[in-house]
Amino acid sequence: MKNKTVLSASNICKSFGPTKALQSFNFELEEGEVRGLIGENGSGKSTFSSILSGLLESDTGEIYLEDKPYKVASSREAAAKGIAMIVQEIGTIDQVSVASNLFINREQIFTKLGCINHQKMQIAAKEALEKIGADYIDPQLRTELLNLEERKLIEIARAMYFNPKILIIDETSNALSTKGRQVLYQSIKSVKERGGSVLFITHDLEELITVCDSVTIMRDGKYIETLFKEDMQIKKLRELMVGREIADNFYRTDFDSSYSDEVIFQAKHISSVDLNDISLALHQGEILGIGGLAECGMHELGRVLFGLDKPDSGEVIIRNNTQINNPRKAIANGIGYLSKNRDTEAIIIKFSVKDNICLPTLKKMSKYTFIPPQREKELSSKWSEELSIKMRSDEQLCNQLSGGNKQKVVLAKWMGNDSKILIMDCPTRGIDIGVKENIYKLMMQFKKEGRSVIMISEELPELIGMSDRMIILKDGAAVCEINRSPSVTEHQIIQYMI
Amino acid sequence: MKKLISAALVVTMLAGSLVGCSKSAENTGSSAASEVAIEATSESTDSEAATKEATKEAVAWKVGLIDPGPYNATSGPLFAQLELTINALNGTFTYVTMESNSAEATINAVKNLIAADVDAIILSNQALKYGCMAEVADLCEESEVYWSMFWTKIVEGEPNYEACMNKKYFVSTTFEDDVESAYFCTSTLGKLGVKNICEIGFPSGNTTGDMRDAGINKALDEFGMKLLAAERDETVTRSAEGGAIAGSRFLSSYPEMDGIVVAGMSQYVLSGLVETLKSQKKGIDDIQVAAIDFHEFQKEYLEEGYLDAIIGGHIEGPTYSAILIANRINGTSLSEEPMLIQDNFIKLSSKEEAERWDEYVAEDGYIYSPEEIANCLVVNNPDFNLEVFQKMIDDYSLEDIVARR
Amino acid sequence: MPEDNMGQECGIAALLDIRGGFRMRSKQQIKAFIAGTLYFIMIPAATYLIFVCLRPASFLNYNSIRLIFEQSIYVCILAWGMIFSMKAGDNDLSLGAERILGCIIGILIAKEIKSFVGIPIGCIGVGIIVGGLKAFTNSAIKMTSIIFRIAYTLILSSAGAIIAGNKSLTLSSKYTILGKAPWCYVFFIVLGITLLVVEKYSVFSAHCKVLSGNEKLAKDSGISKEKTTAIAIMISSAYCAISGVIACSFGAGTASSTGLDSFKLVFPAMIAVHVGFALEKHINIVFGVFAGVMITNTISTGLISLGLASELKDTFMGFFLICLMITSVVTARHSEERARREVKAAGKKNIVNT
Amino acid sequence: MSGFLVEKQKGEGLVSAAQYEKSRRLRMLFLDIFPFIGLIFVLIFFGIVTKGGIYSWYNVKSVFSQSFLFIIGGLGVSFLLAQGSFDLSMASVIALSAILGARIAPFNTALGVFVTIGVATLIGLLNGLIYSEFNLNTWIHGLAINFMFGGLLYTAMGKVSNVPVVKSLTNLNNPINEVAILIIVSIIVIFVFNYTVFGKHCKAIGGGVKASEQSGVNVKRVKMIAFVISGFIAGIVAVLSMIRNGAASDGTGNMFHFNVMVCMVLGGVPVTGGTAVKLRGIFIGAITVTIITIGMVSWGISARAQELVKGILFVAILVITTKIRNSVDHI
Repeated sequence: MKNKTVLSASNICKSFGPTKALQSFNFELEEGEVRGLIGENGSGKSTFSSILSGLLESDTGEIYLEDKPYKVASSREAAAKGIAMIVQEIGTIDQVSVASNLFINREQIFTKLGCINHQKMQIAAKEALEKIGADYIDPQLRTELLNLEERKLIEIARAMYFNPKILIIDETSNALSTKGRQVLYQSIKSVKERGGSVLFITHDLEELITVCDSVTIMRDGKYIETLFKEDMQIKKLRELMVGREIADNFYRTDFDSSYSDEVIFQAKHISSVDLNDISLALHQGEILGIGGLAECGMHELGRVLFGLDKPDSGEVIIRNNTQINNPRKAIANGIGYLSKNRDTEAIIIKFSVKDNICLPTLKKMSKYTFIPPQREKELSSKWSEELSIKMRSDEQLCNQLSGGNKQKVVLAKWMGNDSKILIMDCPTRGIDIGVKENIYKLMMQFKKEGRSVIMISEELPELIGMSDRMIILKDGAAVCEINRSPSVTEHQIIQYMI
Repeated sequence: MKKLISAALVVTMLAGSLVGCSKSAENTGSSAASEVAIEATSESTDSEAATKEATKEAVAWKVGLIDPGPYNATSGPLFAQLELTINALNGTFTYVTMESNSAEATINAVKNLIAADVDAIILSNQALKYGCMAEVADLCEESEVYWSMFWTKIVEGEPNYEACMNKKYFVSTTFEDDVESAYFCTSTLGKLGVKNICEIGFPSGNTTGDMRDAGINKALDEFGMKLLAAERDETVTRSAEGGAIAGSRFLSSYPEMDGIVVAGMSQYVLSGLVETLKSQKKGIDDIQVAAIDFHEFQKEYLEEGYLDAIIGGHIEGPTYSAILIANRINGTSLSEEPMLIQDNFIKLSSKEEAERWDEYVAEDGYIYSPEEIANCLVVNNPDFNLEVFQKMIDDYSLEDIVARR
Repeated sequence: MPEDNMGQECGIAALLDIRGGFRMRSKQQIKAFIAGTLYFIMIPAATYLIFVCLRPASFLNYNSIRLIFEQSIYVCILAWGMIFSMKAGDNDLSLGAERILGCIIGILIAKEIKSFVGIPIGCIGVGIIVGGLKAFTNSAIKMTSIIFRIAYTLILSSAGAIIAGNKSLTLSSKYTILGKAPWCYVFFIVLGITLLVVEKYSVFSAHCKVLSGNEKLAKDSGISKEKTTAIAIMISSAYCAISGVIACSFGAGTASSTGLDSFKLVFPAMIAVHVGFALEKHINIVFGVFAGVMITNTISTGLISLGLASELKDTFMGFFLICLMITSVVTARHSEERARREVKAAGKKNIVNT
Repeated sequence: MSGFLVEKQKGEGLVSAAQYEKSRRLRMLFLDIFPFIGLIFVLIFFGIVTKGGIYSWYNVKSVFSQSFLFIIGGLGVSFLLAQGSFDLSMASVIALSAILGARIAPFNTALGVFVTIGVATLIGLLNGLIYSEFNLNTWIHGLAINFMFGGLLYTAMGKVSNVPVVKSLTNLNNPINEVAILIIVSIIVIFVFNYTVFGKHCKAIGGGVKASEQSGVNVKRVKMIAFVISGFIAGIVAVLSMIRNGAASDGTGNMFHFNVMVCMVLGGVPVTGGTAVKLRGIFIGAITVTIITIGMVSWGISARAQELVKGILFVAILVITTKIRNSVDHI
């Protein structure tokens, strides 16, 4: 028998710049169903859920909630319409009481003559907390006195209080211990019993299978498949998740993962908040790929390698036994770093192309602290031609360039400083196909010149396609190391990732 | 609703007051245009008419002044009289504001006045206070502008004295006997049997302030009184609020205090001080107050007994300077040497005296009538000379003012 | 408007609730409550004690306490007004100039209509107009840089000087009732309770807290920053106006200020608010701010009585403010770090568990 | 002229890309040249209303002598401006150092000068430490420091209302020296600001702290040095004003920080820092302000209206430039 559909979304599109997060994505959710939503990094899960809960706005496509067109601007509206979401990051405020946290921007419910009746609010809060079986939390407490898990529970309570028709849970569980998880599953059950539906997003497949009735797999922002209870097996899910097709393959074709044995850069037993005991060695002329889930700690690793963050223990050492503990040292030793937040960290958006390219090299090109303008000019023109950056003049401000050209500017700036080692964090994020290709070409050229690259990427095909050696991280620990060979497939790797 | 109404009210008031002051600004050609000033000039206009035919050959000239800020009982009548004087002497005047209380600002003000091609500048005691008298002197000398000061004593042997006295364009400075004034206040308290006094005064080091302190000390010794504390912070002593705060600080930290001397700036602090005394139910007979510089409400205060004596009314100085300058410009200068003029205070210790002051000066807005002033120009009145002038200065007193009306 | 007068009976409700709520509170909270009260009492008391020790003769009497308190009233009211806008991250330095302008107009009106009513009319009127103006420009320009506040200060103070023209800004005692004993207390208490109610019971202040706590969250849950800041600005202007009324009645007059001098008026208030923030953990900010004001005033009175130059209070205040700000910054950093580690710790825990 | 630009902004929605690019260019151009336009406009305007009264050799001199200190002060903070911050503590730093210097000078002139500059630099260092370590809100922190040292002035002065400066210093008071100093300081600052690593790094910080750190800028140190420089030059300003005023008092340098700020805004220097900070803005701004003041005096405008006019100009220019800048940046 088929229940009636609560929510139906048809060809939703959403794109950030050149990257298409969702492409004509279709989705249906039935009453009383607990639906899992899985996919690789950047497959559009979170984008979709954010659209549902009003944090984002879709470019095209319609959504129908119980056959009524559904469009919201804020999570408040969404909740009013019966869609509540529990997000990854912390959604509570320290300085106020638990009760006020539960009813952010819903205080109006309890107002009499424009005054909030705190008694009423606290009673309601108590109810809300009892509902999810977290009544041991005192609604009068200041939230900063609670630990993280309890705060998460508050958010769950907030979401549950208004008996949502649809509850969206976005990778919440990995911030919860067993106890918290029980609460979570409990509330999922209760929603289900009430005839509501749940959209459950997670990377933890076991959990997924135990919790969900059915699961929808996404890939490249497209709907792939929906599996139901019986045929939900981890293996199958993984197969469906991976195998994203690439428009036309412009990765390197050779499979000789040859590089000199000379180790020029290494990290020893790095442990920090997000990393535990990672060691790696980079050889001359090697492209070392580092992969994993978005929050597996690889980005943090990149920062540590470049000396931006200090690890709690362990050290980063470059060839001549100098320790890298701040970016300046790293740069002085010929390391370059492409941050994944390009616009805020990798380039100065209000600077001209020239200034950006010259910035790291200034010290070198100055003689007696004087910087001859023509030298700057030479450098910037040399490299902007080398990388064929599209621009009117090198005086043009970077905020007018396309994402790809910005990335080229970043590369130009490190090549201008002739870096021996490049740490690339998501080098092709938000970049159009054309530029992607040149960047890959550049990486190869780099390799040929006997320089080395550390490529941190959330995209498996890229990793497999480009790197000589891959290190896969999971929850901050290196789980495996794979050498380049034709036989390597995404399926193998995903095993380790999830 | 109430707010709406009040808002509307304020808007109208705002507009009204703006229009008001802009108007007055027009008809005196300056911002310094109090009700008093307006009267004064309206007076002066017809007086000019009266004096005009007499003064065919009186040269037209322009005086530069520094904006004294909002009206107060000391500077208000002074500038009212000064504006009237200048008009009566067939002159005009222009004001500048000082951006801040500093030597830099004073010098810039003078420069700007010179830039506005004035023939003469009459300064208050800024130059003395900020120690830039020499610079001002040089400025005026090189750009051939006559200048005078009031409330400013320069003593032989001081650098200021050398800086000014040998200058061709320095006309005069007028000053008061401040030791005497402070002595008068303090001794009055002493006579009333006060033992422990607090002082509100100038920051130490200020020439005027030092003289007044000398006067106070003189009286202290004489009557065996004790000075408990002094508030000299100009950020406090230059506002009514400050007066209140100073007063309450005295009261709170010196229960034994039974007298207060306001050695200057009463025009600002006195009202605040009296308010505090009132609210503390003190001041009538348990705390005596004597003050230097006149205040708007001195009459009431004297009457109610919060104030026991006040000395001030030294508003004639710049007028004398103006007369000297005018005569110089008309080529009939009374003395080629720069003049150091000591002018008189007016002492009020009873309500009646205060009433007469208000009646004859504060309300009419002048101490010398335009005719009298016009007669101080030698071109109008050939038998006006230094002696007459000196007598005029020495005679200045409340009685003298009353008598001349 | 949150600070409407029907706050009154809510105010009583508030007090009741403080007691009522107090009964059913957990041990932890009773402790917190006591700690808070101690903070509130001790901090000013300690400062006062210092001076008592230094000059017992002058400080050991009820009168001096009362005098210090009366001086504190209008500063405190100003500070109270600034709480919300400072929470929303806007240090409004132009309030001093605004207050002066209000006083000037108020005094002129009072002299016009020969009644003390003119003062509140003037002050509040100016407060509303200028406040509205600020709120408007704020939402128009979308940047609350202090440089704009400085610009306001300049304009307001010069406008004050122009309007004052050469008129006298001294008030005769007829018009100064509002600064006197019964009235200033009435203002103090009414405004205090109103603010307490607004702070504790209004939707607006709840939103304000969310904004100051986590702007993204506020945005996601549909709280409009513009609206909230606008209200905050209006409140600060209103309170500034009242403090103006009391100030110019208290001192029987005012003086027009040039340039940036008026910052001196705002500074103590600002410090008080920072003190309030520092104590917020333990006690309602309304009381915290009052404690702050008492401290600064005790000290400036004390300096006089010790025969020190009273300008030294500026030195002290500046130093005090910097220390407060630095400590707040440092603590913020620590708590951030702690949170980050907690997150991961929780994450690791569940690996173990699953 | 500003009016029509605002119009342009209103029209944004409709214009096509090409037009848009054009209007963007136009705005950039405007931002670059409006200070000049302003200056010329002011010159002409006051020339007309005063019937050529302001065109005199004397005024040329007094424009120079009045804007002189502001220009030097402005150059001093220019490195902070580039970082998008400002030094609001100048006023009392100048006063304090001047007073201390003037008190010591009688014993040994050189030492006096040294102390003046030394004290200022030290306070600059303190500022720098606070700014780089805790980066508080620069404005509030500046004000707080200003209060801190402002409070010490009376104590520092002891029992006098102004400390006269020894002859050996006041003798140096002539325009030639001032011109010389101005030229020297300008050349040095302009060089450092435009052609050295330090200068570029300052601008980089103005553009974005994270990005500059990842490009190898030692953010903390650069921030620190910038404040030290501003302190140092505040010291120089203190010496100069001692020389030209013949005395140091608590009033010395009063409102200085503010006047510098006005100059900076009228000179079109952006509050946000970055490469858009052009030193010429400081020069033009200072001159414009002075001309406005002088012009209005000789025009005989109500004295206090002058402040208001300045204030309104200040706000208007601030708002317009900020708006235009945002519209240019957000593309």
